[in-house]
Amino acid sequence: MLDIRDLDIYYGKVHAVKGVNLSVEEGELVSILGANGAGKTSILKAICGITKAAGGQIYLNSKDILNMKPHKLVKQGLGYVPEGRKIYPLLTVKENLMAGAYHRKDRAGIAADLERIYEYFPILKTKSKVLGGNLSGGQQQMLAIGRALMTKPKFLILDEPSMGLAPSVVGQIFQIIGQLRKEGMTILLVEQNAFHALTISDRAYVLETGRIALEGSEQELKNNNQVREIYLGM
Amino acid sequence: MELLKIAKVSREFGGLKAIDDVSFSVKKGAIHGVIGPNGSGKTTLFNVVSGHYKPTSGEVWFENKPIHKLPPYKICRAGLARTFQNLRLFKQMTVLENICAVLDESSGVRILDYFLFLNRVLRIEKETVLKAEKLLEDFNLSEWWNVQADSLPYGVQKRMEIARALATNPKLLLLDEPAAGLNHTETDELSGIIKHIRDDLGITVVLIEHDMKMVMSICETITVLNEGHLLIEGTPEVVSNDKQVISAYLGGEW
Amino acid sequence: MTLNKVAVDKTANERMDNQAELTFSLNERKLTNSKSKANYWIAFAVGVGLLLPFAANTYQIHILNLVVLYIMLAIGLNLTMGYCGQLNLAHVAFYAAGAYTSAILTTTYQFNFWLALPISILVSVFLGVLIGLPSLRVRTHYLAIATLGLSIAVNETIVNLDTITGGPVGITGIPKPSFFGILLITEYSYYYLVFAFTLLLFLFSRLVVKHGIGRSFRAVRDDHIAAQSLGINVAKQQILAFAFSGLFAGVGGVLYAHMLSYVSPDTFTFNEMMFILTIVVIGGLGNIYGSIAGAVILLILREWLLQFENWQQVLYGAMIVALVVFMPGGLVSIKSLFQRRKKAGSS
Amino acid sequence: MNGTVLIQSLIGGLGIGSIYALVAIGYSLVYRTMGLANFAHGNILMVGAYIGTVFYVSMHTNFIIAIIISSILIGILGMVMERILRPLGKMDLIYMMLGTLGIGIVLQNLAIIIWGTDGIAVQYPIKNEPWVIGNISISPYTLVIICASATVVLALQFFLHKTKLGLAMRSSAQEKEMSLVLGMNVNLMNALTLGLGSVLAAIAGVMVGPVFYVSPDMSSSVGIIGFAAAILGGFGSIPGAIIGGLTFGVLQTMVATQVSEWSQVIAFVIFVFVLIIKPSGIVGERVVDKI
Repeated sequence: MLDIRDLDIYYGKVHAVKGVNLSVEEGELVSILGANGAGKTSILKAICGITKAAGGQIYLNSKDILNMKPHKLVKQGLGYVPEGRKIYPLLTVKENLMAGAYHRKDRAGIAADLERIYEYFPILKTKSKVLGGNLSGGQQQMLAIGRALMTKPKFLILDEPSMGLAPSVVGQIFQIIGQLRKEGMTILLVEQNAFHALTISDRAYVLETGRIALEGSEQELKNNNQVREIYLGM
Repeated sequence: MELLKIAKVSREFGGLKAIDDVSFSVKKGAIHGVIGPNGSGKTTLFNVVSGHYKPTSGEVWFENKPIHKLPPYKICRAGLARTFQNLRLFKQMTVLENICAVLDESSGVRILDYFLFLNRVLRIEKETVLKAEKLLEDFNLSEWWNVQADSLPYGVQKRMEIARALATNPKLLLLDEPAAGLNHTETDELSGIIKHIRDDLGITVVLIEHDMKMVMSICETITVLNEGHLLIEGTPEVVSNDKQVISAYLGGEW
Repeated sequence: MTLNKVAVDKTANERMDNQAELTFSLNERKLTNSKSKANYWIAFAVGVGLLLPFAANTYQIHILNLVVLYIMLAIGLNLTMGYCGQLNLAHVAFYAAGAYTSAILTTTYQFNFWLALPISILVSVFLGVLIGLPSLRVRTHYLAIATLGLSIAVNETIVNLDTITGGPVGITGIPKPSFFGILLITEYSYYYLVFAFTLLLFLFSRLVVKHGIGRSFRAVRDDHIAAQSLGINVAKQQILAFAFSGLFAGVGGVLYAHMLSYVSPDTFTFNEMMFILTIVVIGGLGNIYGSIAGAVILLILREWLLQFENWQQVLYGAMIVALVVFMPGGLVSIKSLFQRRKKAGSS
Repeated sequence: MNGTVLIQSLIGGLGIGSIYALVAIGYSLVYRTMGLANFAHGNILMVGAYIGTVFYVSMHTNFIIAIIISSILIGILGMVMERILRPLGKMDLIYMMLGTLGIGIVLQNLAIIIWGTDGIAVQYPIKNEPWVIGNISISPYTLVIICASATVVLALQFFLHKTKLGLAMRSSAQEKEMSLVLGMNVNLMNALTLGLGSVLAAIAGVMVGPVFYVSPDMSSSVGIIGFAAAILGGFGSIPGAIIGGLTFGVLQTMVATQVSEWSQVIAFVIFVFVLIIKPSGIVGERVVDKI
């Protein structure tokens, strides 16, 4: 479904991503792991068109999306939950969700999806008229995921959904991600919290200073000492 | 001996109590951890202690003097320095300038010296730079001395923020999530730095941290906050085995 | 981590000290090198500045006087705005305070110029501190409009106090100062007076920005919350920045009044404020050399545009837009501009 | 000040105040979206007033049609301005200030070249014989201004809160990158906002024409007070802009009936004192520095 070839990204003089190859099959949950500054977020931003890549190709459903304007990508079925959540602080919860449906025209479908998201996250329904900025961190993360789902994505990208959340909330968020995967969503997940991410992933890539250092299935990576030492801290 | 004493401190934001009647104290020479789930009021507590927020009620005592009515810069001059959760560097200044800007406060140059073009300005400048150099050396930052703060690697920025706080010559250092965003090697280095600050420089350290492994390994006492209340206080063993803490902090599934 | 090493024993500590000394002396060498180079350039510029009047006709010497005066005004504004980050739109009010105080003292009260000068400076510095007070409570746009509003209020006050200030007509017949018996009556001789004051204030600002005060200013500008928590008295620095604005503008105002022998409220308008601001921004915020370049270029530009008559102001506005859009870092960023272009071309 | 004068200046103040409110909303809208204090806003208002006046006075168009034509042209002007200033979007606010200022200078002097500096007197579009109730006389046109401004504000609020485009404009104002990823053309939204803010200025400019002269001086007088009103209420807030505008109008009119030549000075000094007491404006949320 997603196919990245020889991706190169520069920030000024810094070569942040160096010739990365990466693919995600339909229905898979793939994680990108790695320490801070390894280039994980850069890859996601390049997929979403926010960061311009210096070289390489990105195909989504065999369509070259590398030079597509970001505001046109959403129609390709790309849902994005950014690092730090980036919810709209001055819009209500409902307005935040409706903003996700901006590009859609099917009123009935939008209403149905809204209900579905309220089922996933009942707290969002009870707080539907509260300003996004007044939610707690965990609730904001749920809102960010809900907003991405409102775009009716075929392919969902999550950037550090556990960042800055208490462990109990992290568990809840990962449970929901796992559930989405079971319902057939294709997901690309970026995480520092390697243990949690690996538990729900089919496959994972481990990034080290802009290069892919390791790649494999959940089991392979969990049993690989190298990952353990550097990333799992066990 | 109690260095810092927090007595029945509360702070409200528009009716919402971010911290509610919290009391505890920090012993001189301790490494003291403050933990708790997100939104439990840890950073607010730090902001009250460092004077950025005034407490709605309650008092903060430092070296047996009340400090909760002082402006932040006076609290700092009393010997209490801090770092921030989201780095707050002087972004457009070099590493050396960041440190010097802090050292200037105690350097003794008067405004009049500038008006009279006194050589004193240049002499003290030399002393200041020398002091800054030593501090940079101690924190392994010398190679970065002439780099603008916002173009430093993240780990170096964090280290520099700690060095800068130490330039105020504090008795107590408050660290707000020093390990956030660091990888494991960097976190281990950080633990070493914190121990160095306490053991060799004799500075008491209070830190807020999410990285439980680090907190448990370096702190002697830990205060747990939950929803603005103080939940429990004790040694890492006591805290990590407390049922209340486990259910409130770690969630049921752990 | 080196610091674990440091902690171990005394000899290690001593070694570190030696190392620190070493690095320092290295840095010191770098600094002194660039310092002496800069000193040569300044000496050269002063030499050129002293000789320029000999090559200027009566029209050019007038422009030259203005250039040097605006350099002083721009550096003063740059200290508050570029270094300390305070959006000060009242600089022109301090300018007016200096000019009017000296004008009133030397005409109505027959004061000697050299006596009126320090009093006028004190008045404008005092006004600077007064108008700077809101900066302790309000920031950014709020501070901009607060200082702008007070600046308008000062101008209207001058217009309304017509018994003292001459109202909208202004004050004429302001005497020329004399210097050790030499009456500085021509613009040629007056040039050296303006030049001397500008040079003095430039050297002062150079001392300030390179050392403690400058660093404290920039710390306040970059992050006032961090600055506070690190023991910097932010309020004091901000008021000091406004006092500097008052000082530079006050001296400028006095020199302006005696240069033209005439002051009126029309000089100290919003447009004038924006002209000085343009010099500072186009030259480069937080760079005193930029302010010098900005004053030279903008005054020459303004004179050159006169030939386009009605279209002069239109072109002037368009050029400001173009300069800000294409060269946002100011003139001092020209070097990095080329670098950026190259990068944009390569990617 | 006796009761009659009080009520009369109150109504007069609300009239001019609702003009200030429209101008202030324009400032606030643009600020919230682009983080931009638009120093050309006053000049835009002046050009809008001239365009409306040209159609109304010289070409004898209906007053409302004149407002609509002026709004459309000025709306386009606003969108063009966004395109010119776009590169400054990520810069420090001083650069944007200077950029807008430059555009303001261009507009100002183009207007002087085209229409001269004299100013044009504009007839009232309705019969403006004062209504006398007891001792109080009220100009009907003042009431027209108040009602028309209120209608414009209600329409604006409906647009921003009840339409999809309004939601997109508000979203883009808060999180640009995210809005892009959600399919919103953020640049277009910025352009629309600047256009919309300019339309409000044009409406205010044409409406105020019969009360003042239409002249190049309008820019600074109405422009700066509109900006101050936006700040007074709380920059970026629409209710704040309305409160700020009305307050400034009433304050100015009341002071002017007492000591006319000092009205500006007193208004600005009071304004600064309000800011010192409440640094983020009247309805602006108290800024608790996020640490």
